[in-house]
Amino acid sequence: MSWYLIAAIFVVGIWGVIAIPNLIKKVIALSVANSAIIVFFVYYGSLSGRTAPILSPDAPAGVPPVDPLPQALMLTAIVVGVCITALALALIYRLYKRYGTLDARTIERAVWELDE
Amino acid sequence: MKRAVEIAAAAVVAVFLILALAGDHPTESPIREYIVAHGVDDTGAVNLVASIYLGYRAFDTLGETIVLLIAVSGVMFLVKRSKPPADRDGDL
Amino acid sequence: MRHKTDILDVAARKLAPYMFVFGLYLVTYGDLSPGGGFQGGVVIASGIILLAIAKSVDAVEELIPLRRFAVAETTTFGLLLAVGIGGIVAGAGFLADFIGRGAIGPLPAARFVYALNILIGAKVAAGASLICMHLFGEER
Amino acid sequence: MNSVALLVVLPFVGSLMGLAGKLARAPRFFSIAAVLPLVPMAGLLAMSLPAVRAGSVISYAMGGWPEPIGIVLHLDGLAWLSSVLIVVIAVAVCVASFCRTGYGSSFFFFLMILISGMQMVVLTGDIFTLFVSFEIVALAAYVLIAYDQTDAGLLASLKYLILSTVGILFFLFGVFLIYRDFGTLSLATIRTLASERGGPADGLTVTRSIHFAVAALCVGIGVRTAFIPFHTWLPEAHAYAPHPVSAILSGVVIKVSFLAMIRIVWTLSAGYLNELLLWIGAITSILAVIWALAQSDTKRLLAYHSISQMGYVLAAIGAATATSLTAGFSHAVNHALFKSLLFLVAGTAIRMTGERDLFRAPAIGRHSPILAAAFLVGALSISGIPPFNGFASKQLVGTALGGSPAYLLLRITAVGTMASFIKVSRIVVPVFRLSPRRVATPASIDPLVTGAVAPAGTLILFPAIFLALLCLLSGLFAPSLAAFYSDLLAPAALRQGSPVAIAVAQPGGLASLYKSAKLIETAIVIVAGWLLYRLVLTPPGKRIAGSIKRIAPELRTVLLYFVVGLGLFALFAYV
Repeated sequence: MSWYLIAAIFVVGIWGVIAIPNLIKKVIALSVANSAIIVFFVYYGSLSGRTAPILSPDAPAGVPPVDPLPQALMLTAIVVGVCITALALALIYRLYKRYGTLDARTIERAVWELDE
Repeated sequence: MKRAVEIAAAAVVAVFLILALAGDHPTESPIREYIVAHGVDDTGAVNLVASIYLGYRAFDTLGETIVLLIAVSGVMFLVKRSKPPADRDGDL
Repeated sequence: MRHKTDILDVAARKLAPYMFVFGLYLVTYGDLSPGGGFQGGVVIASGIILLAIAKSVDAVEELIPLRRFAVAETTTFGLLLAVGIGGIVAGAGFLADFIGRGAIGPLPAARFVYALNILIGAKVAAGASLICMHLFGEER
Repeated sequence: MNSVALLVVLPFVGSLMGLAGKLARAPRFFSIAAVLPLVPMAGLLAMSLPAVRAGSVISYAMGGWPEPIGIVLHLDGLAWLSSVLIVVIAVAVCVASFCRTGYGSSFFFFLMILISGMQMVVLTGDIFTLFVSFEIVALAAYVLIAYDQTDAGLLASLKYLILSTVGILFFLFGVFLIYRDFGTLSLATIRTLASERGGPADGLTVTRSIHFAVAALCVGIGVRTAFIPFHTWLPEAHAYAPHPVSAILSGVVIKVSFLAMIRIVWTLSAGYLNELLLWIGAITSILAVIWALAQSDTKRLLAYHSISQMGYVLAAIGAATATSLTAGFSHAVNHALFKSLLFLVAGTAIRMTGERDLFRAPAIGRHSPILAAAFLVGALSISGIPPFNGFASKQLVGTALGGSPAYLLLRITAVGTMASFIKVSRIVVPVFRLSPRRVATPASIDPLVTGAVAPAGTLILFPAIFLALLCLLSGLFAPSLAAFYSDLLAPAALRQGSPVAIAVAQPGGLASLYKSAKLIETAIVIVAGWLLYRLVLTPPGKRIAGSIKRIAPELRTVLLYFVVGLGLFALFAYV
């Protein structure tokens, strides 16, 4: 069941990227979809154990720790996601300053007709 | 009509995900067992996430910091300069 | 910020140092407890960003010039590469642990992970706050 | 052996130099320092050639951690070839970039990051590192596309960003599915695990979710490789990027991602995708050439041709016959050479005349005959005229495809390519100016007459001559080069479990390169191309071209195409 809930988050994100014309909201939707992927990994990792993957001497013995690999991978994925968001916002900002709108359709019409 | 196309697209993605996620999957992973057994000895970090992040997969981390570096310099480059570069091509 | 109140100002000023300390804690204890370079760096950066939002980017720039952030970002990247190449020079391979391990005690045992944590913490703190301050800074 | 790690590390050091130049305010010195690491990289590659040619794989474990635990770089024949391609094109592009003063050291920072990212893509044997390196390439590309800060550049960059981020999310989903089933991320380990689990008869009988994983990975990479229906970002991005950047994007970036895709398809032995790749390739090549024929913007036309020529590569690989791997690769290499050349010269022509529209631009032939000659070499290569390299690799692709019906589409594409290059050659040679549009440029404002053409600069001549010579030489020595390629590729393909017997080298197929039948066929293509060119310039032809040109899919439509492509790949995975 949880799988399908996470999948729903991903679908919502993708739908938002496709359907919402506002560029900022598109970027938000991308972040939502990205989060869904992160949750996929971390949830899968959490299935295999019970405690945090920190093997300090005072950790409870005998309880398996969760899979640390997805967590480490997702740290990287989070940073990459943040970087993409930042760059997208910078690009959108420049376009907004030039055209005064965030509507993808308006901007596209204006830009591609420039070189007709 | 436009809405219908969008919903159809979302439905394609949803079906894809549901079919892909279905089925039973093994939870044992040779890597996890190795890391839990040897992680602390190999890298000295008690926090296994840190031992993967900076030990076994430090190359990924280096790549990630490079991505961050590109993003920082890209944002600085795009946002700071308000006037166009001095030497412009005549082209658009 | 047009509607600035004293509450915001005071709260930000009081809160930010704690965020820095907490971030430093996360960075320096990243090999022993939950946390790490990236997480701690982000917490430090959010302290800086809080100051930038509550006061202004100029105020932060008075404290630390933005150029210094850029220098820090570049230097840490260079140091990370140097650590990696140091592994090659030491014969252990790129990004390999060539420092060795200390005993468990007052000094960190996992010296290599510890050093990388600090480098990445500094890099992320500088980078994340640079991104945000550039995006805010245009408001002027 | 450190050479493999250095291939990745050296460009990082170069990019650090670029950054230092930004901080130290000595851009010229640091720009040169930034690109210097390309020289030792070339040396390292040359040194590792004997070992690679002998079929061995040079591996390098990052941080000393062995394969399934850590990240290991592999330099095999496939990686070696692509690495050489990256370095060659990068050298040409860097020299060309120095020719314009506007590019500070930060430009070289992004360029070197792009190069190192591509090196990571070709060398890495780990799918998560593949994701990271794809993102390095992509972020550097986004910034470089927007480097001139024109509105079109910014929007093209944003379009590419959104589309390829959606793609990379699916890629990550594929990585997740693979990790869930195999518990490992290293391609070599996945390969062994997969063949243990399933009978080797039909490749692998892994779970269905692995098939979906392959589909997701292919879709994610497909956006970078830009075949139909994921091609939609490419024309704008490549057309409005700075000229040297267009050259490197069209030349190597799309090919490098394609390589990664082939690796994954082989490793997970998704042989069932071959048929799909074959047909997507054929359809891509013909549709893109129709689009290209309709363009009047020089760089857009070239960008559509990149899509079209990638279609050839895709079709050749998808055909999965004895020569197909060699054919696909030699076409990829040759395309990189001549397309970079074309973009560099066309960019210089645009810079000289300040006019992107090829109907209005004056020919630069009289001002810079060397550049014009280089451009013509590129144009002849891409249209498949002997003795240039395009002819050789297109014949090879023909041999690989054999009597497949898809080859018919490629033959029609050849005619279209011919026609559009007759059309685009008018930016360098005035001979082809037969169009009635000529009256649109009265002599009084003709830059040729008024002398408004800027000088080309001498530095651009070096990469132009260099690439043109490579085009000619790789055409003349095509048979031995093809044998060399298959020497390099066959062991790599076998090691990664390529499902078909691609390994067989067939230089015999090339011995008949200059047979009279093929020459007559080429002559027919030339005549047909000329006729098509004349046809496009007639009033009805222009009207059709105009309406095709106006089909510019907007962001929403582009994403819907993406979902269609996803459905297509998933369907093939499911059946």
